[in-house]
This record gives sequence, C-alpha cells and structure tokens, in this order.
Amino acid sequence: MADEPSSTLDRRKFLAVLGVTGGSAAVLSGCSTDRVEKLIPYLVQSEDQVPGIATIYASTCTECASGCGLHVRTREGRAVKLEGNPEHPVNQGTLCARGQAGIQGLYHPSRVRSPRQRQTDGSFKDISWDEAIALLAAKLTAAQGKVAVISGAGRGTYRDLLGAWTAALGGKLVDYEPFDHESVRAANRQIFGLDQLPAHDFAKARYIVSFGADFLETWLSPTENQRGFAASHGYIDGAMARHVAFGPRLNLTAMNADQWHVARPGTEGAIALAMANVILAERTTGPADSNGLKNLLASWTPEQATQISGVPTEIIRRAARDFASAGPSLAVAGGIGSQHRKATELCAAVNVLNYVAGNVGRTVLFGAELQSGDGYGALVEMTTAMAAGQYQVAIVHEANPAYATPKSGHFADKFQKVPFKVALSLFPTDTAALCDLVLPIHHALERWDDLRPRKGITSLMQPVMEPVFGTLAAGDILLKLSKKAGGPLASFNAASWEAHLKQSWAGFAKAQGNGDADGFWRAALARGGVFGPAPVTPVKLAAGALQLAYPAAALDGAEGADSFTLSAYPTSMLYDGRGANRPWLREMSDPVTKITWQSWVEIHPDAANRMDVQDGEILTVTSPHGSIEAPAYLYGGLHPDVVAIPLGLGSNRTFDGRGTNGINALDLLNGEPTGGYLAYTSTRVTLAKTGKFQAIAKTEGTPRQLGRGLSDSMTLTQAKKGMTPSLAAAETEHHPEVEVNTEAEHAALRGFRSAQDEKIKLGAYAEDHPKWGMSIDLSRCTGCSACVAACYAENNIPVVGEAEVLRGREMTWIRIERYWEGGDDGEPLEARFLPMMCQHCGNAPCEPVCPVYAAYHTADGLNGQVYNRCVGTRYCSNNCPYKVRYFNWFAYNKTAFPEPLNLQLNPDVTVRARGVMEKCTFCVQRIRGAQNTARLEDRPLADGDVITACAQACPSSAIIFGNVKDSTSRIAASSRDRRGYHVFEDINVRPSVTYLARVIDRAEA
Amino acid sequence: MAAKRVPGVLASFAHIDAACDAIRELRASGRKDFTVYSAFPNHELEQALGITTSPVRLFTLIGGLTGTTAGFGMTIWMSRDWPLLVGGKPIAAIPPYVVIGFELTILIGALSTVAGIILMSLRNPTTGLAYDPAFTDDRIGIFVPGSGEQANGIHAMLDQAGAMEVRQNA
Amino acid sequence: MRKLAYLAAGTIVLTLVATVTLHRDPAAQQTAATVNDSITAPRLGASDTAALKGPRQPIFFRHDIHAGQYKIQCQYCHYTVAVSSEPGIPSLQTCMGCHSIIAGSDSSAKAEIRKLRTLADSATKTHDRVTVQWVRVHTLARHAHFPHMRHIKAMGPSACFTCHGEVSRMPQVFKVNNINNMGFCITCHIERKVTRDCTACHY
Amino acid sequence: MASTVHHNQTHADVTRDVVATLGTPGRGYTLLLLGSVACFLVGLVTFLFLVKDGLGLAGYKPPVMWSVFITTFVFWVGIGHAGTLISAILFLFRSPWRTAVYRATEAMTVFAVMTAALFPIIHIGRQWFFYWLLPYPNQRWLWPNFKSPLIWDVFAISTYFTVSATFLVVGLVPDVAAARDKMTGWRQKVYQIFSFNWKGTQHQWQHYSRGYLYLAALATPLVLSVHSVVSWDFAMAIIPGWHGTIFAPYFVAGAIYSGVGMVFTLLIPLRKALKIEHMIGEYHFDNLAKLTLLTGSILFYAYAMEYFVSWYSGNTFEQTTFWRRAFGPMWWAGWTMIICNAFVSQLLWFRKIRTNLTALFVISIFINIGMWFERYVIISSLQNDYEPWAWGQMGPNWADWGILLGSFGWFAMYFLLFARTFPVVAIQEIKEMIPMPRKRGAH
Repeated sequence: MADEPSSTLDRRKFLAVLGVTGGSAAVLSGCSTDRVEKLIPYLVQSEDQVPGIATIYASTCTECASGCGLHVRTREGRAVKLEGNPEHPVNQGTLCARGQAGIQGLYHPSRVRSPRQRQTDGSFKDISWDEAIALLAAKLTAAQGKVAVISGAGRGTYRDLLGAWTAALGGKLVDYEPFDHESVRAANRQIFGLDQLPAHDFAKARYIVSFGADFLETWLSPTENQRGFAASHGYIDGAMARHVAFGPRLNLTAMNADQWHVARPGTEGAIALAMANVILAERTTGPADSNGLKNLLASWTPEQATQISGVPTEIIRRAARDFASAGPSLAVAGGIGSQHRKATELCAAVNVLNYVAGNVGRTVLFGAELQSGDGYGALVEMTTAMAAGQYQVAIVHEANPAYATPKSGHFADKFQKVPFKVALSLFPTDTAALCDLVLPIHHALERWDDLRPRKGITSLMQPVMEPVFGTLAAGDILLKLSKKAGGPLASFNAASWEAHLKQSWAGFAKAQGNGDADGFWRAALARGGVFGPAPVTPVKLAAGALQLAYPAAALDGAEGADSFTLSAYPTSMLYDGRGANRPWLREMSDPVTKITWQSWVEIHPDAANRMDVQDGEILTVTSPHGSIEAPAYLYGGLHPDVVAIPLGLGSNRTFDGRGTNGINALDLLNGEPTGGYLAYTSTRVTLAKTGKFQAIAKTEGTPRQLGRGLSDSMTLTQAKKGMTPSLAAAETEHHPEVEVNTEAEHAALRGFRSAQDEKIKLGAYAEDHPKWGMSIDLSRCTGCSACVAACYAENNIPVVGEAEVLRGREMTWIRIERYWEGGDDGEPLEARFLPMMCQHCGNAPCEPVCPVYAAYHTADGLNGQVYNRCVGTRYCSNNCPYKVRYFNWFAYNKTAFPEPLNLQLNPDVTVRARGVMEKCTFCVQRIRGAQNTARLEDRPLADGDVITACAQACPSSAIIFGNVKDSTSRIAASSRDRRGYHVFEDINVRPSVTYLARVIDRAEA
Repeated sequence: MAAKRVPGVLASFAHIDAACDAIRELRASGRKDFTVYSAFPNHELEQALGITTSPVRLFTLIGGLTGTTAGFGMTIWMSRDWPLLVGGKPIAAIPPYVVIGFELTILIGALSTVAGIILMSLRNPTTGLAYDPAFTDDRIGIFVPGSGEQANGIHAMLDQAGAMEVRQNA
Repeated sequence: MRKLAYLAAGTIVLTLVATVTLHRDPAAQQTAATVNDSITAPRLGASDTAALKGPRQPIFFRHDIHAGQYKIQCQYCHYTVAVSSEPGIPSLQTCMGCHSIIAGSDSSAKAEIRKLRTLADSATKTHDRVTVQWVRVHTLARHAHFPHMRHIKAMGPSACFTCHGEVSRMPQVFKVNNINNMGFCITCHIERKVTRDCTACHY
Repeated sequence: MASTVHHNQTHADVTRDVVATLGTPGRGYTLLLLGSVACFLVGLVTFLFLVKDGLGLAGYKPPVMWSVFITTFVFWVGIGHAGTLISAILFLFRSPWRTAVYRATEAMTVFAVMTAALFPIIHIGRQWFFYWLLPYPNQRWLWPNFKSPLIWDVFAISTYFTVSATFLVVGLVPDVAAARDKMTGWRQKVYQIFSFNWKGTQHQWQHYSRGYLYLAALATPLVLSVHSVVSWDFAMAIIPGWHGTIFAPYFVAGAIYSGVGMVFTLLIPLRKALKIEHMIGEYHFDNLAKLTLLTGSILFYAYAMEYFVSWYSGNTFEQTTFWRRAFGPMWWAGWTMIICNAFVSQLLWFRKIRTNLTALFVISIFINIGMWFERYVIISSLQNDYEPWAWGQMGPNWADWGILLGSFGWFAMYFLLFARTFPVVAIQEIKEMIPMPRKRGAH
C-alpha cells in the first residue's frame, strides 16, 4: 500500500516502457531471446516497488457515478489490473466489467497527448502547456465572468475547487451526468420533500419488485446493487428473496427475476399504484400517515392497472400481498431504459408503494445522498444561454454532451455560439472536437484526487504511476490558470493541486476531530479513503404526496399499426458511451443479446413476422427527430409494440480515432427536457426494410439447451426438499429420474478409477498434492460478465475484432452462456446463465490426443496447457466437449495490444504466439505465485491463499475456488451441496468445476 | 567397371524344354558353376536347377521381431522417462502402443527383407560373365565357364541340346 | 549365410538402442557452486574490454573487483533476488552509496566512476530519465518463468554461480551456460529430485 | 488365363509394346504436365501464405478446428489403398487379372501417400515445429505422446510410404533391366543404374521372388492397418459422429473404394494414351468394377449402420449429429456422399456398365467426389457436438481450395513423370503368364 505521502514520484518511476521486466509480457512466446535487451535500473530505489512483485495502491473508480473503491495492481511501475478494494463499503472487493476496463482508458492509444489548439482552418495543432495556459488565462480575463463550465467531475475536492473558481470568475457551473436519474430525485422531492437519491439495501429486501429499473446494469450503483441482490436472492439453506420485474423489455435485471411480466411502455406506474392500493385496502401493514393516500389510491384498482398495462390482475394482487407480507421488501423504478415522459410520476408511485409497505427507512435509506448532477434540464438551460450569446468562454470538463444529447437538442450548434470553447478531456471526444482548445488531463490513476459518492464515504485517488502522456491534473490546470490570470482568481494560490488537496484534507481531518492531519491522510491513503456509515434521514410524507397522479405517458410521433414505441436503453457494457472505446467491453459481448462490436435494433418476432424481417436485415428506423439504419435482432423479450436500441455507439471519436461503428440511438429522440430529464422511451418510430443484410457478430451458437442439462434450475420448493438437479428435472418433466450410470456401471467406473489412481503413482504424481476445484452458484450468477473482464485483464487475452468474432474466433477463456427457456406458445421467456470455462477434467479428453504433451494433467489436478510446446494440431479443441479451448489463428499478440495498451499486459502470464492453443488455466500463475510465497515463509498453503481473477471480481461472489482435498475449505463444502452438478456428467470426464443449480421462486398458488 | 571377362560358353535358348535338357545334362556332368539367365522366374527351370528356398525369409523374420521389440520398447521407455498423465490413462498404456509396435514391425521387417535380397544376390556376382540383352526379352541364356578343349565339349553339348546360338568367348 | 542374417538383424537392433539411450546432453552440465576464496582482480582499463568475453557495458563495472576482491554479497546490489522472481538491478543510488566517497584506485577506475557520478547528478538534477543502460547478458525466454527466490531459498545465497558461472572472477560478465537450454534446467531438477511439472515454469 | 493376356502375344511383343511407352512425350503430355505443375505452384504459394500470416487465412470457424485440409489428407491416404491391395493382396491370392494393372496402381499409391504426407505439416499451427512429432533425442528430454492418434498417423503414414515405395522399386528392377536392354546411348546408362545391374540369373531370381513374396505378405496387413489408424483420428475422439466402433473397417472399405475409383480415372485415359489397350482390357476393368461394387456395398451398409445405431442408441448427441447430417445446414454434402458412394456403386451390378469404360470413367468421377465429401461430412460433425452454445458452421475459402488444388497438381505431376519414365505394365509378370515356346510342342 502507498503508506507515505512524500510528493516525490521517483518511487513510481515509469520504467515499463524501458522494460526491466516490463516489456517482457509483450513479447510473444517464441524463443526470441537472442535480441539485445537493455536493463534500466531505478534512479532511486523505491521502498514499495519490488521488481517481480505486484504493488497495490488504493484508488477510486470513475467509470460511473457510484464511486467504487479500487485496488490498483502495479508491476515495475505500471498499472496492470484494477481490482475491487475489499475495505470499500460500496463494492467490498468486487468490481464490474466496466470498472475493470477503466485501465484501458489509461493506456488508450487515442488519448490526447498534449494541449491542442484549433487553427483557423479548423485543424488542431499541438501547443506547449505554457502557451495553452497563457492563451486560456487571457481569454478568461477578457470574458469578464461570462464563463460557462460544464463539469462531469463527481462530488469531491476538485468539484469544490472548480465551483469556487467558477464563482470567483463570476461564471456559471453545471454538473452534468448523462444518466442522472432526475426523475427519482424529483419524485422524492414530491413525495417526501427530499431532493436526493437514497441508498437501497437489496441485501435486506426479501421481496424485490423492479418497475423497469435496471439495477443490475446502470441504475444508481449497479455493483453495490448486485452484491446486495445476490446476498438476498441467492439461495442459502432453504431461503431466498423473490424478485419480480415489470417492464417492456427483458433486460439483464429482468432476466434475473423469478418472474418477468411484460408491461406496455409507460404504464408501470399504474401497477405500482394498484399494488399500493391493494396493500392499503387490505390494511396488511403500512405506517399510519399513509391513510391519507387511501382515498387517493382507491381509484387505482388492479383491474384498471391490467387494462392499462396488460399485466394480469391476479398477478398484481399476489405481488401486492407478497410485497406487503415479505417485509422488508423493495420496489425500484427510474431506470434509464424505461425513462419515459411520466418517469417522475412512476417513481412517485413507487415511492408511495415502498412507503405504504413500510420499506422506507428499512430498504430505502434517505440521507446517503448518492451523488448526482444538476440534470439535463440545467444543461439545456445553459446551452440556450450559450445560443443567446451570454458566454464568452465555455469550459467542458470530462463530459461529452455533444455525443450524449439528442441531435434534435442542437447542443453542438448552440455550443458553437460561444466564442472560445475549452475541453479538459482524456479523449478527443465529440465535444472536444468542437472546442478551440483541448487540454489533456490525467487519468484517475495518474492523479491525486478524492470523491464523495455518498454521505459518509470519501474515497481517495492517488497516482499509481508516472503519467503515460504529457498531461496535467485538472486541478493543476485551474491553479496554473489562476496564477497566470490573477485578478479574481488570485486567491487560488496553492503551490500545486496535490498541496491544495492535502490542505483541504487537513480541514477534513479537523472536522473529523482528528488532530494528526498527516496520520489521518496516511491512513486514508492506505485504506483508500475514509469510510463511515451514511446518516439516515427520517422520512414523512410531504404535501406533494397528495398530488399523486399517473396520466398515460405522451409519445412523440404518430400511433399506428406499423409504428412502435422506441426504447433507447443503456447497456451494462457501454453505459453512456464511455465503454465504446474500450476493446474489452466491445468484444465481451452484451450480456443480454451476446452481440459484440455492433449496433442492433431489437424487434419482437411477431412484429418481425408481420413485416417479414429476418435476423440481421438492416432496417431504417425513423422518428420525427431523425432516422438511423441498423441490423434487426429478433428478440422475444420485448413488448410486441416496442423496438429497443442500445445506447453508447455511433460516436465520431474512438479507439482507432476512426469512430465507433454502429449508430447513436439518441439521434431518434426528442431533445426537449421533460420535467428536467431526457425521456429515453418517449418516441414512436416506424421501421422500413432496406433489403440489405449484415452478419451479426454474436458469440452465441445455439441459444437453446436442447434438454442437455447445461444450466440446471429447480423451483424453491424442490430446493427446499433437498432435491438434486436431476431429481428436480425428473419431477418437472414428469419422467422417472434418468440414472446417469446404472449401479453396475458405477461399480465398473469405481474399479476403473482406482486402477487409474494406482497406475499414476509415478514421478511427480506419486507425491501428495492439492486438487484445485471451482464451484459456481447459478442462483447468484447474474450474467454480468465481470468475471470475463477480469479474465481478459489477468490473462492477457487478445481482442480479435469484429471480423474474427464473425468467424467464431473470439478468445474469451471464460464466457457467459445465455440460454433461453420457454418463450414459445405463451409460456414466458426466461434466461439461464452458465459461465463456461475449462472444466479441468480428471479424464480430460483433450489430453491424450495431443501428440506433443502440450496438454497434460498436472499433479495438482490442473489441465495444463504448455503454449511453447504446442504445435497447433487443434485436436484438443475438437475433442473438448465444452469447447473452451481457443486457438491463435493469427498473431493476435501483435495486433491486439497497440502501444501503449501493451503496458497493461500481466508480466506473470505468457502472451501467446500465433499457432498455439490457449484456455483457462485456473490462473495457474496465481497458484504458483502463492506456492512460492508459502514456500518462502515455510508454511503450507491456506484456504483462500489462491483466488482466481474471476472469483475475485464477481460482484455476487458466485464463484468459489480452492483445494477440494482440504475438507475444511469453502470449495469442498460447496462441492458437497445438494444443488451441485457437473455439465455432461454422463460422459465421465470428471470436471473440476461444480455448478450449483439456479433456484427459481415460482409462484405456486 | 571393367572386370576381366570370364572365359566360357554362352548359349541362348528360345525353347524352355531345350534349356531344361541342357541344364540337366550339365548337372549330370557334375557342373554347378554355370549361370542361367531368364526374363522371368520359371518353374521348369527351377526344377531343372533344383533351386532351394531362399534364406531371405530369415531376414524378414528377424527384422520383424526387432521392429516389434523396438516399437514397444521405445514407447514404454519414453513414456516412463518423463511420466506425464493424460486423460487419466496409465502412463505406459499398452493398447495404444500396439499401433506403434505393429508399424515398426512392418517397417523394419520390410527394410531388412530388401537388405536380404541384396546381400544374398551379392554372393553370386555377375561381373565378367558373358550376357546378351535378349535374356531380358524372350531368350533363356546359359553360361558355362571353361576354355579350350573343355569349352568345345560344352559347346557341342549345348548345340545338341537345341540352343538357338552358342558362342565361346576366351 | 545364417551368420549374415544375424549380423543384419544385430545392426538394426543396435542402431535403435543407440537412438533411445545416447541422448543425454553434454551441454547440460553445471559448474559447481563454490564460494571462492580471496581473489585479486587484475588491473584492466576500459580499453581492454574489447578483448574480454561478454558484451561491452556502458560503464566498465568490475564484478571481479566488487564480488571477488571485496567480497560484496550478490544480494547487496541484486537486492530482491531472495524475495522475488526478479533479481533486481541496483539503482544508481545504491552505487553512489559507496562511490560518493570511493573515487577509484587507478586512472581507468576513476574514469568509470566519474561516468557514474555525472549520470547520477544529471538524473537527480534535471528531470529527464537518463540512467545507465546495462546490456543484458542473461535473458530468459518469455515463455519460461524463473522464480529466483525459490532457488536462493533452496540452494543458498551462492547459488547464483550455478547458472551464472563464477561472476566473482569475471572482469566483464559473460554467459557461461545457455539458460534457455531447457535441458540445462532439467538436468539439475532431475539430479536434485525436484519437480519436473511443466507448469512449474511454463504458464 | 486367356483373357489376361492378349492372345498370340509373344514375350518379345510384351517387351516391345511396354518399352514403346517410354519414348519421348508428345505435346498433349507436356501440356498436362505443365498444367499439373501450375496447380502445384498455386498450392505452394497458398502454403507460403499460411506460414507467413497464420492458419487464420483458411476458412476455419470454431468449433470446426479441422476442415478441408484433414478432409483432403484422409482422401489421399484412402486413394493409396487400392494400389497396395491390388499389388500385394491380390498377389498373395495369385489373382491373374492383377498383373496388367498393378504397376500403375502401385505408382498411384506411392504418389497418393506422398501427397497425403504433406497435410499433417500443412494443417498445424506452427508448421516449423512439425519435427516435434517425431521421437528424436533432444536436450529437453521430451518425447511425443504415443497415446495420440496423430502420432500413430505419423508412424503409419511414414511406414506406409516407405514400404509401398520399396515394393514399387523392387518390382521395377527386372522391368527396368528389360527396358535397359532395349535402349541405347545415355538412356541405357540411366536405366542400367536403376536396374541395379539386374541380369536375371537363377540366383537373383531365387532371392528376388522370395523377397517379393515376403514384401507382399508384410504390405497386406499394412494396408488394412493404415486406414484403420487414420480412422482412429476420429474414432478415438469423443465427438458424436466420430466415436464409432465401425470406423476402422468402414474406412478401409471406403479407402479401397475411393482408390479403385481413382484407378479407373487414371487407367482409362492412360491405356489409350500409351496404346496398351490390348494389355489392359475389359477383363481387368470388369474385375476392378466388381471390387468397387463390393467395397461400395460395404460403405452402403456402414452408412445405414451409422444412422441406425445413432437412432437406436437413444443418445441425444448422436441423434442430433446424424439428423443434422441429413437435414441440417449441410444436408447437400451429406446426400452427395450417400448418393455418390452408396447408390452410384450399385450400378455396377450390371455387367454392361462394368464393361463400358465410358460409364466406368463417369462413375469413377462420382466416386472421387463422393469419397472426398464423405470425409468432409464426417469432419462437419464438429459443427454441432456437445455444447450448443459453441455450435457453428464451417466455411472453406480460397486458402482451403488452393491447397486442395495444389495437392492434385503435386500428385498428377509425379504420376505423369512416372508414366513416361518407367514401365507402367509389369513386363516380367505378364511374360510369366505367356507359356514359353517348346521344341517338342506342348505336353
């Protein structure tokens, strides 16, 4: 840990490029050892950098607003992997895919490398920092307070500085966050008189209802939500919370629901109100002051809700009763994807529902005040003012409104009315492209900073390495400007941004009643911040509660047979487009559709039949505000009246500077703010066939299990009975249980196995070894793909690109298989997830067929793969029943890691050369590492010494890894679970991975 | 190579029975050192010559057996030299090694057979013996070493046996 | 005739046996690890380096003087060898620890140490990252992972010689063993009866 | 016997006619040769690209990790088999009709195996490390894994090549000598070398005929083994559609079937070109056709069995595979194989067709195509094995076809060169069939 505050960065010399061992990983696994290499020593030895051993610094994730704590793993002075900070209350040691991909932002080749000034001809020219500062300082002085600042910086010391700084200038500042959940805040204002975002305790909730809120994807604090959700919804000795989802689209969150009920877009509120009504009517529970609502709600009968939403009455009734009786329960709404014109009313309704069920204060915790911006409305206000010529200078810090707002809002035009525009940005974003001056700023991993994602939590960031490019910390830019411009800014005279931060922390320490500011800082730095409980605000109904109403949401565009309601939704990978230039996130495939690299239009199969649209047929989608072209993806998980298009693509600037392929769904939306927010589900669109086709780069082969028992599931009742998956299946499908092997066969097998075991008492196999195993609890797995990202980062997995994915050549060592259940003839469409990686079979079929022993069985039960011995016959992959072996068809190691992305490569793992087979190794480098350490300390390995990257990252801790032979280990315990099963048990390959069947709490009436 | 020519009588026959008669007479007169040429193996000739089975078969047998041992020996020894477990199978598993054993049996067996043919044939070198291209076409040739008076006797005998032509070369 | 047959068969057998037995690799013999007694390093100037074995280094650093004559432990400079897979290259600071005082006995040594000092100042004063760029002598193939610490742990501090040769007698370090010859590793592992598992080094 | 050899043909005629085939080539021949060399060059260039940029150039689409290359490999190995069958097995059975055709078929065998032997090298990811498959002493002390069917292949193919090549050369010696004695000038010297100074003395014949017999005896089990081993590349795997016990016999039958097919394709034009119609005639083709009919019918049975067993096993994996073979996305390939092999071969029940060379030639083309597709279809089982999520389609592209074309060029090149350089009809064995003239008339 970074436990000393000295400002010198010498201790984090950026040597990787020069390569003590740094460059090593980037070299392919051929025998290329004869080339002359240089050894570059440190100038000054660092106490906390031991070459060959990872140093970990605590930091904070800035990939979304939830502010998770990071542990940054660095080697020889370069960050190689982002992991969750176990001490951080938000994510508690786990980290989502997007967070982990943050490191690709750090090393991104298309980062702005030096200040750039727009020339008269519109092109950009690199200039020195001094020039840049001088230029901007002059402009600021000239502007005389006519300064507009748009800030994407979260709540923290920098934001405070920026605020004060802008104020001093006499300018105006808008905090801008594309997914700001304005509707949630507005509703809280209306119902409880509290203008804030509460925290939600999913872990405590026993019954969870989501009204289109994608709390496992982008809603408020996804990683935290998922952790809580897994804790309550995951099956633990006979109990699990129930999760019901209402909404127009089957998103990842709804896929993890025990039941998903499709509702007409914009009608979820009616259901919420009806539920509240039933609860009050039946007086099962609820605080006294909710009586006032009784009459108000009386008109909202379930029948009416059914009429409006299309959800059956009895379902609403039962949901209401269970919701009330479960206690504490939790209802959530306000997801971006379902943010329609009446989103505020929806959230208000849900607030009431939570209130009458008595959840407010138990699972809905006000007082935490999750960070949020000023909302879309405020931005529009400012841009209008810009158009009116009220500003001389505009400064945009880490925000990209030019991309993230609909074209119909004309942000670009209005913004360009400002004479002098400046972008403080990592990347040449669409907005930066409009500016006159682009100032490259430090990545979060390169700078000192802090963040206050919510009350009670102050999370620190520290430079874990030398800056990759010639950038500056935004804070330093402000201070330099102040020194240069003087005048009103003269008061900002801190020596450096770091000094300023320390100073403000000294104050913070005092406020915390800690005399020793230095010690306080030291401790915070080591821990990753200061973590305290959030204050809880007592909540009462406000007057606004009685103005509760839920009119039908208005839609732009004509209603009609051939027109659909458009839902432009954010995906958990691309978020607001921040993910669009991260190779990992693009290739890892969307958790729902499993599409990589491309944009698509989701259309319901019935509608598709009606219009005779095929999968992959390119459609023209037209709304009153614009039109786009994208391939059709037939998706049963939709309301037939809806087409859905993912957000995040279609930017002009990205990875290779050539722009993300794909389209920007915002082009179809109405830029007018409704009640201060942008309505993402508010437009009617018409579809037209173009007759052109595009092959969709899906990682999915066949999405049905064909009764092969891959991802098993059972009902809660069956689980309670302690049924095995096969028994449960037998019961559900009304056939006698299919014995995998008859008794005779079992006997034969036992004989065969013991015979095997004495036959291998040779060489290394004679000694006593651990047997590594893994178990995956499918009742906790949500299919979020955080494990996949972790695997990419840990194991130097190359990104192969769209063309290769189309040929099925993606290299994901661990993949999340998503199978569909039901869906046809009326039965509900359900999803099953199955994280599939090398099963490390005891009788591995891949091993005996390798002519050169490149695939063989290690004494500790791993299925070893020796890259440098592999000649590439690919026989092992043919013979693998799980198809988890991946071949280097081309020299991906040369193409997938363009400078400086190769600096992220993990030096402990060989980068595979062209023509060799590779696959999941159970993170053998971590195993060997732990064994080396244990050996140095003369102790045996303890349970938990080795944890694979996937298990470490999993936000729902569904993956357990360890030594099966050690009967006290967690893995041994979970492998004994009644729900445990192996995929393809009956081909007797004896996998080391045990899956625990998913438990679904069906409504058995 | 210009080896010195062996003096003798060379007769060329068009008729098989004639040739056989001649051979029988020669053998009757106690001669073994003569050479018979033919374009293809012929049973009547073999009978007349009283040919025995060739010892080449021994080469085949020993070669084959060597192959078998080599095949099994190599596979088993190599598997145990660096024991690696694959697919839960025994380190040195016999069934799969049968293939290797078999192939080497055939390979070495065949090669040693050829070696046998060559070695054996070398024991009766043909260098310097008189020869006529017709012998690979349709004639049977008999060459009897000898000179002077003795040669004349043979010449007469072969003529009388029905040779198409007989010539002596000193 | 039968003799001939036996002869033929015999030769075949012999050749086969030969191929499978005579494969031990002579290159894979190690130099024994000996802690060497006092050495007086020869007087050499930078001019002589061309004549010496091994690549010429930017600074003519004398292992034979430091490790040999003055018996400085390897770990003093290669500071992480006992705890990490990487041996650790001494920082200029480490060198200056002594050489801020020691200026060298003869002219050539003085010259070399002067090089070092100028480098050290420039690096600390100005902020460009100029430092010594030693030419690497032993580069292990990227697909093999060699944990130095475990070997030191198992074989003691002077284990270095086993692979790197008697560096303490080398005015200029050169390669004694081909460390990328897998047989070189394996011979030792067999002799010492330690693991031969592929994934001990290859992953 | 009568129909083996053209009536009133003397020993001298045989020598004359056969040696006549060795004259200087005509334009047609030269064009053919150039054509095949060109094809070979196409393959060579493709291969160089594969080595430069990687196997990815070929149309591999996981999970189908083997595609056209292995298909073609098995195809060529199969072609080889007919040759050895005719030259070795029928020799042991003293079958009279073999003599006229066996030399040509055996040459075909050797060249087919030479072609096949290229593929294990072409199709691996790091071609430059091919030698790691051989058990040679090395400083790493690593040995190949003899449990792997691919190592069996290495041994089987190399043995097969060595033995059949030896067999061919040994068989040639007396005939080359015969040719030598008809030649003059430099030609004579050349043939003298290749005749190993053969004179045809009683001693030479004594050891020669014995040795030849033993070689035949060794080659016989070899033929049967080689394609069994190749079939185990598939049968030893657990892939549904591969994991079958009938594979060895089924493959051997298929191999001979395809081999004889190729014999038709080569001999029917050849006998015309070399003007040896009177030596290789109806009688031979009739017998060859019967052999085709037999093996074709065995294939018919094998196909039927595969489907029956997969249905009867009740094993969902097997059933899916075979269902998709017949009605899946590659149904056309599946039916090509069944029609060309199982059905077309049944035409040979009719003597009229068996003795109509044009018909036979057409059928032989069907056989070649059908047998290539058989292997292609078998490999396509990989498209849909256990894990539905990983299912995919195979998509060959220019690289695959380039190599395929190259292999035909390579084969044709050698065969053409052989046909003009060495006697394609076994002179001395034909002569053996012609009774020697007698002074005292026949008794």
